[in-house]
Amino acid sequence: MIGGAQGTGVDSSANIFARAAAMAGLYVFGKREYYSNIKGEHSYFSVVLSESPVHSHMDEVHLLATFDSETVVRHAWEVVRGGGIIYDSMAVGEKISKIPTLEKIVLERVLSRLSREGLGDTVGDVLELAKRSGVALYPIPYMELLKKIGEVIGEKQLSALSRMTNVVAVAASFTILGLPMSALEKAIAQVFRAKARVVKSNVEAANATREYVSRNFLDTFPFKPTVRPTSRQRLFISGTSSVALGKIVAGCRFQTYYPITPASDESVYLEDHDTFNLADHPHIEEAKELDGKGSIVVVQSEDEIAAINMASGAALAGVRAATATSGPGFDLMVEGMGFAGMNEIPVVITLYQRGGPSTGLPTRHEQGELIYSIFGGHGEFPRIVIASGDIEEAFYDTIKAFNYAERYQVPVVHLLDKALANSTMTVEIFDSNRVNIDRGLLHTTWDPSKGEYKRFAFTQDGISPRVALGTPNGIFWNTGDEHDEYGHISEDPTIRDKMMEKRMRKIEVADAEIPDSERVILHGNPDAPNLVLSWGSPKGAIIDAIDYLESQGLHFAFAQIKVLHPFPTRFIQSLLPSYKKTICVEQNYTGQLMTLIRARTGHLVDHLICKYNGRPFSFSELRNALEEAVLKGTPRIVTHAGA
Amino acid sequence: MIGGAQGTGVDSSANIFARAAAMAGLYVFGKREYYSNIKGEHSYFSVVLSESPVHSHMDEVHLLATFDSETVVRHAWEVVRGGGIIYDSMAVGEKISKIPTLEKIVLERVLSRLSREGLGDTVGDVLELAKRSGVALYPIPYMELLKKIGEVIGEKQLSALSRMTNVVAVAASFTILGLPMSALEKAIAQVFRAKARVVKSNVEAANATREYVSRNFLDTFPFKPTVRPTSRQRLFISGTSSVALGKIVAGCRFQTYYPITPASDESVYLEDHDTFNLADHPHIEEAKELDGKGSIVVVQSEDEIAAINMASGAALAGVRAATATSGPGFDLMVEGMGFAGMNEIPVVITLYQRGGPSTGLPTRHEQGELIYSIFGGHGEFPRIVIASGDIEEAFYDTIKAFNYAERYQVPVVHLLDKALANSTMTVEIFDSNRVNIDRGLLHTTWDPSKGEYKRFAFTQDGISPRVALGTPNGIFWNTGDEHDEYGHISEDPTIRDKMMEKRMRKIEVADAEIPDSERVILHGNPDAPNLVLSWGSPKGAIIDAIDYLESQGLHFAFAQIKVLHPFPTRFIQSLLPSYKKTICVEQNYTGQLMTLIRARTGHLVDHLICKYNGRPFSFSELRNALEEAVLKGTPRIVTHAGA
Amino acid sequence: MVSFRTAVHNDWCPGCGDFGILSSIQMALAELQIEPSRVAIFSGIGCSGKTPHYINTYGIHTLHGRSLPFAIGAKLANPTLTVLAVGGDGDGLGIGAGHFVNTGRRNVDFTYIVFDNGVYGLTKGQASPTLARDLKTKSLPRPNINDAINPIAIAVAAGYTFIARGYAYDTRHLKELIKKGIQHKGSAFIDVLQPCPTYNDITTKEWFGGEDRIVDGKPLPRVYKLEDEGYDPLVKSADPDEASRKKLEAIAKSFEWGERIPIGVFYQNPFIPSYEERIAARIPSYTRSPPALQPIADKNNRPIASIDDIFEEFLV
Amino acid sequence: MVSFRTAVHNDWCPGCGDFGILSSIQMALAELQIEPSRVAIFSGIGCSGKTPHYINTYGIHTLHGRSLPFAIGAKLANPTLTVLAVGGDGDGLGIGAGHFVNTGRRNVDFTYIVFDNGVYGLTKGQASPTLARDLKTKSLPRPNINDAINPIAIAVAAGYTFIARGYAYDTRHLKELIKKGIQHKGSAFIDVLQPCPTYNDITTKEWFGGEDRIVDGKPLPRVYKLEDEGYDPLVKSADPDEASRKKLEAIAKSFEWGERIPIGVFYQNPFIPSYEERIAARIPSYTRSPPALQPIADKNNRPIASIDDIFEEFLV
Ligand SMILES: Cc1ncc(C[n+]2csc(CCOP(=O)(O)OP(=O)(O)O)c2C)c(N)n1
Ligand SMILES: Cc1ncc(C[n+]2csc(CCOP(=O)(O)OP(=O)(O)O)c2C)c(N)n1
Ligand code: SF4
Ligand code: SF4
Ligand SMILES: [Mg+2]
Ligand SMILES: [Mg+2]
Repeated sequence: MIGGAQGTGVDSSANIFARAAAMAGLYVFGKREYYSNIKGEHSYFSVVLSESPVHSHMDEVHLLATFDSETVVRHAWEVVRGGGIIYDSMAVGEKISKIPTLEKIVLERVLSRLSREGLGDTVGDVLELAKRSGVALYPIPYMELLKKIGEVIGEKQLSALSRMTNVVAVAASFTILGLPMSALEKAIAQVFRAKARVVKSNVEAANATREYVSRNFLDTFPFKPTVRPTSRQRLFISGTSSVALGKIVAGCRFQTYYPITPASDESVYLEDHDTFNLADHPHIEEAKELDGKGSIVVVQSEDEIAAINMASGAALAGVRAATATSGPGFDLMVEGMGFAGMNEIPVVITLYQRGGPSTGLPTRHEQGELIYSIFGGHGEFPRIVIASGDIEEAFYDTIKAFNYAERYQVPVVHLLDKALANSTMTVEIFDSNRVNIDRGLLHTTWDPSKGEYKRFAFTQDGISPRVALGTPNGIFWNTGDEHDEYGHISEDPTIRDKMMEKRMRKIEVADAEIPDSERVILHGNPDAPNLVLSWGSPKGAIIDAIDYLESQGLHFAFAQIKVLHPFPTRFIQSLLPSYKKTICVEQNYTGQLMTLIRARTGHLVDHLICKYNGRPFSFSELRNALEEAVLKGTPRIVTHAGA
Repeated sequence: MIGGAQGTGVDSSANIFARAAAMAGLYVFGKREYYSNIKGEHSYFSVVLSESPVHSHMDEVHLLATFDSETVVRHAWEVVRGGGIIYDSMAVGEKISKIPTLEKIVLERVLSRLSREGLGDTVGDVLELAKRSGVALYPIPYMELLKKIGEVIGEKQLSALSRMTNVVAVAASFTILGLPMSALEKAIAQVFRAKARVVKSNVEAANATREYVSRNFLDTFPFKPTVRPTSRQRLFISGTSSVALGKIVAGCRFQTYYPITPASDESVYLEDHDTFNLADHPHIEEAKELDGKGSIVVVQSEDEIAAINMASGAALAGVRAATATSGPGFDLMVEGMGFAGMNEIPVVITLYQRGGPSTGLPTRHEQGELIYSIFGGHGEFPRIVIASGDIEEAFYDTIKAFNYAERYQVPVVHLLDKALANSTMTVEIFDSNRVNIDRGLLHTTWDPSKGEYKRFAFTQDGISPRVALGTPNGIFWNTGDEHDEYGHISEDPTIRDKMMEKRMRKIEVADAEIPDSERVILHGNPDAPNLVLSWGSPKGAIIDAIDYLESQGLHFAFAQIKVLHPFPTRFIQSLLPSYKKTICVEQNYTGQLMTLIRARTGHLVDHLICKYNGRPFSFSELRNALEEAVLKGTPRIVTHAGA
Repeated sequence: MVSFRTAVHNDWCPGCGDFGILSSIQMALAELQIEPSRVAIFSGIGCSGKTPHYINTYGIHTLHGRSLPFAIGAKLANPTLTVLAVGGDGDGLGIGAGHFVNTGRRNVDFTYIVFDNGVYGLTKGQASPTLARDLKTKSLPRPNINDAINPIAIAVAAGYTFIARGYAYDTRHLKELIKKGIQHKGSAFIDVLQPCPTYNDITTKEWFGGEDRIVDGKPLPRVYKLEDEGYDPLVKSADPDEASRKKLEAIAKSFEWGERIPIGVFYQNPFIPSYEERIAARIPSYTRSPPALQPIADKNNRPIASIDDIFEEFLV
Repeated sequence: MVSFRTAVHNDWCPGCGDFGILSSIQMALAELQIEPSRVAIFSGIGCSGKTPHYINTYGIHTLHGRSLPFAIGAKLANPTLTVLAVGGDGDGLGIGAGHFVNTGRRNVDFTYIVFDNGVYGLTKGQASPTLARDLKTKSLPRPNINDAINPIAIAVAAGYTFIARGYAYDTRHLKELIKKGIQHKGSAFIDVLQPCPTYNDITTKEWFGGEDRIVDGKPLPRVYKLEDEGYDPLVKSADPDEASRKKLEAIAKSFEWGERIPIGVFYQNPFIPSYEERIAARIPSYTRSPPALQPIADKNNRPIASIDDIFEEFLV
């Protein structure tokens, strides 16, 4: 774990560290916690390194790298026996009460604990306590060391030097963990691409640190990962970038957004990559004409109402269009989503859930919009709601979202969340050959000899041929009012019935067409007596936990529901009776999936493991909670881990 | 039934007719249908008269009063054998295809039916067909008759005379129905209050018409109601006015709105009655100070976002505040509702449901927002959702809405719908003595010796003492972010857990405190084998239908669910097993109450009777549908009545 | 000439000013000889919102107050279309005011026509944002409590580059304004004085026409044409000071109301790059290959975007 | 003097202009000797939105873009309160622009202070509606694609009756503006130039202070005070023509930017009745007995409103 004040480089040092570990051949999972603040509040990264694939973070900290006193005070308690803490040796005398960003409640907790142990009220006392419980201390005189490095690289300005504190902490960690410095150098080179000077001085700093650490501390750290170099490259990528890449591959060429945490990272990334290459297929004439360049227009709108409606306007013009937002923004989009539903406009809403209600915990995690995304918006209209379980899925699901949208001519809500958005993970390189583009009944021309064009022609399956604005002979109308086949307002009760049925039939068709295997992924031990049901980002921690519990003799199957609407009712209904105990795992207060399962199947899931303190499930707490559910039979387990 | 083009007085003639019938001692139910249009499109009123209380309209028309050809063409088909049609004798020659406002689909239907019967294509042919099926024709030469009347009252201007066509039609109906002209005169006097001249000429016109009708037609109409004069007065009132009066009595002193059909009638009514008397209780000092006058400030806002948030701002200042809207406006309010939930602001949202989705059928009926009003808004926060079944309930429920809001410090959604809003009905005079005002923990002063004021103080039941902005020693903060007891932002996970639990506990407390008798009303035959479950305005048609079916040997109990959230789970769960067949009746496509019952109890209701063509359930179709459900066992019955 | 009529029954009230605006739009499109399928008209909700159904082009009758975002989305996705937005004063300047203001910042090449009747027509005549304070139309129970906003001045402050006012009953003049608006490269805003005979008995056709002031036996109209008085709305250089001067003149003119009401072009600045041009400065291929016209899959329905080089930054 | 400080930890970035605005508000309230519990401050979401937590008055930190409706609701419910609204430029002029414009129509007696930093601070520095086109702050990957709107001119066109601009680092001047705004009977709008050292490296403290233009060894500030140049913002009669002239002067001044940037009061019109006065004209008891101060129940919790006479119209 790496922590420090926001704006002091916690992010970039964690990034270098994790990337370097991945380059060394390890699997890496990184989780980021930060305040709704720009500078000064505490932020931290927890990075899990493993020889085998890893999908979640854990509560136990093995090595804590700190730059500031606050991080020591907040996190020293989480370090396990045998673990270590890297810290600034100059700061041990600081009084804890002088840390301005420490909430009163945290301060009181810490001081009372120290006094219970007969200790004082400084940072050093916290470290002392850690030491007493078997934690190794690695004091580093950051400033002194940096000054020495400055002499080597010819840099005297303190501000420039202190910007390298990060690298010192990372290099110290690398040394203690026994990881190869070559990987660290490679990571530094990648992160500071195009800034050769910065690369050079950071590498120098890293080497000096290694030397210092090797010289001053015994090499006894017990939790060293085994590095098995591999030639296969992977991606180390965050959720927002993964979705952004998915959009480019999916052919999304128009994205709107209004800034909001944690969604806007995706849009800003797309803005930054708004032109890209087209594959050099010899048979794509068009690609050549475009000099092999594709592009996406990203528009920052004045609010989320404009964002959804601009995207719909663009979709009417025939482009694959999307918008990305979080809870408060989604509230403002539901009216527009209803219009898209009514007018059968394929538009994708990428919804990054975060702590609610209201402004809530803007930079923290929650899965609070499951039922809302299915039932939000007045009246009844078809839509599809899908949720991704991890960063890799997020890429492929993004493409599916557009395919569903165009095939069924409906708005699609793609549910993600803060944990997934801001985590980083090593994943297999995305394979565009695994995906296809399904544009449904989109016609690029309309032959009038086939008859007059009717945008909302009544058809067997409710899906009507679609053309883009500007198509010759294709003139149509849209209206939020009920309408006839041309799209003109109609209040006739018979037309109303037929149109309503036409629209709703599309969801029945989707329900019939989308295979169960695409809607529910079964993980774990299929013959287990216990079934975990979940959706979205808890997937990683569940997989890691049941994997671990399997080795402890507790067996779980795990149904990850990916298409939440239309709900895979028949499949889940047939699945549930085969298990002795069923357990919903989700990050909200009311158990929304549990409610949805009951609404759709009538079945009351036996146990709910839930969490709503804004921090994602860790491997550790799910391990414990699942055990408790099965062994003690606790019906509702609320977990509380995370700082 | 009375019909004609919008803007030609259909409304006022129906109003006079219904009122006059009520004044004659009959129970009256009136239902209004109109297009989303200002002038020219077809609109009609169906009025049911009865010697005993009546709660719904029926499909069968006994007497059709028309001013224009369109009404004849659209509605002649609905008149039963023995019934009658009043029409303009000058219009019989008109070609049906010349009626500009008749939709193509309707025109085709009519023409093909006429040609099947070997008839021509004029209005006269429609009448001929009616006559063939035993309908009496009452041709009236409107213009001629009016001119004669003009001579009597000394009015020559045709435009002024033609404004009296309404009264002629009403008087003709009254004569045919054998109702006392004295009641009609009284009704005319009430409706045209303050315009003595208008009253006089309308009364003259009525009398001349009666004479003409008596002279020209045989008195053989078989469906004459028996009039039993009563001294007990009742109210003849619409849903929107009933809610408006409820707000005045409830002490709502601040209402915001943005124009929208059918909600704004309520706000415009309140604007028009923004000062009112205070009761002359000797012990109300304050009332005297105010010269016995109370007032409500009604603000027309720039949009619905402003409407909800202004209302919340006002509620923070300590006043009972509300806003009224319909589907599209509610979409724009969900973010604000979440803020109210998060900050425990008591605010009432009066939601008039109408045909959706999107702009939908703005002037037509639907119950499309049940699940949405419970789950709308991102994240999870407490709220209460109630629904009124008829115009009388709407008054009392409005007061309850404010009591719930202040007692539990939550937003309350009061669900109504277009059918209820625009219907008129005879009801018992509202009795303010039956209601009380519960302001919950609202403190008008704060004694600092009781300790520092904390707006969100943790308490056993989650409800904290509340003060209004401006209270000495009561300073507090609000934020949409998660917060501590003072209302300051907090991201601490422990505080988060406690605050979330505090808020959600309030709903558990409401669930425990609000008695089942207030949440579910049982009607019908309690020992019946069949149970109807419904919510909102279908109540009337259900009561009339099961009443009728009871006499036919089919027995039904009927559970009307009034508090939809917190759902009366225990009660419904205990109720359901006692019945052989359970039937949900509601006006939407998906069966939202059915889904909700399943989500809450796991129970799958056996039958769904639903309707989504924009017209409310009639007594007639529910009678048939309930019979079909029970006798044939049809699981899903969609009904289609209404023009 | 191509006809832009449809067979849809028009249900506006007799005498409504909307008819004049409708036919002006139809005439403008016809005279510009734009192929109907190359045009898309977006509207909001209100009596005015029904306009697209009566015009034989792509017609998107959107949500209340939201015509601008839809129109902008479509135009940016396919800038080869001719895009118009139409809607009521309540729609555009009440609930839609946020979009109205922020649209000025972009200068997307489209034309926005506001049907300015002082009331919320379709919801039965409540006061709209352009109704002056203390006026009591026949639809209001009390005199209007809000001040009117000044749409022309707001448009100037927001950054529209073509700003005009038309009069619904002078269709020939209005048609010309609409043609100019369409031909202008950038966001054109046309405020149209539109009598609503059903609810607004104050700013009526008769009032605009001056039928209450008979001079020499003839009414003295309140409405007059800016161009008839030599008013020059055109900015002629890229000098921002010139633009500022012209803006002030436009705003000064916008304050005239009551006895004399100017119509015509108030302000036009051809020197502000359109949003499309600004995008093209970022994305060189935009003009040739805008979003809606880009291929995204090959014949086997495989995606054709290649992200291999983007992977570079993520490879470990 | 009463202190308006709270013990809440302030987490704005070091050097942020917000600190100056915060202390100006605190000083203004203290100097006006308003009792803290008689004040309610509403804010939107953004760095600026956190302001109320740092002030010891009723503090309502509302939703993004919605401070105005909340503030207006509270003020109209209890007009005896002193009501302020504060928030960012994105908050007030981006997502909140519709409320901003329509609030001008009402002239509710309250004061609205916009923290104008050219960026969306709390979401990491995207361009806000007041950032000029083509500027590239350090937080933007590309130069800003939108034109800036002119908040002063929009406020004039929308109908605000007190319009001023302050500078976050001239707290003494800003404090006076805020006092004047609070004392003005009607809607006061104060646009405050607020450097954001973290994301906006263009309109910085140094730039406003003219540190790039040294004259006689001293920086030549860009910011200057209108009052120092004899500018008179005050409308002195109820004559609408006078108001129009003053409005034009204010707008003309608002066009000054770059080398010379005026701060101070641009426009003030005391002759427009406040919304509270307009309500009182409809409801005579409003002033004595506004909504929040009316009794609604007797001691037995029975409603005290009597609707018997309203029943008249419904009795049958
Ligand atoms: C979100 C939302 N709120 C309210 C309405 C109801 N509504 C329909 S038309 C209308 C007003 C129309 O007034 P205006 O925009 O001036 O158009 P006009 O009818 O005068 O042409 C309103 C408020 C709606 N459709 N959607
Ligand atoms: C509806 C909604 N959309 C988006 C956001 C995310 N958001 C939080 S702060 C902010 C921008 C703040 O910028 P500004 O108003 O200029 O304030 P500053 O931080 O610059 O003071 C945004 C967009 C939100 N909270 N709510
Ligand atoms: S209500 Fe007014 S604006 Fe609407 S159609 Fe009638 S006249 Fe025209
Ligand atoms: S990001 Fe800018 S506006 Fe926000 S606190 Fe930091 S300096 Fe101030
Ligand atoms: Mg209008
Ligand atoms: Mg800002």
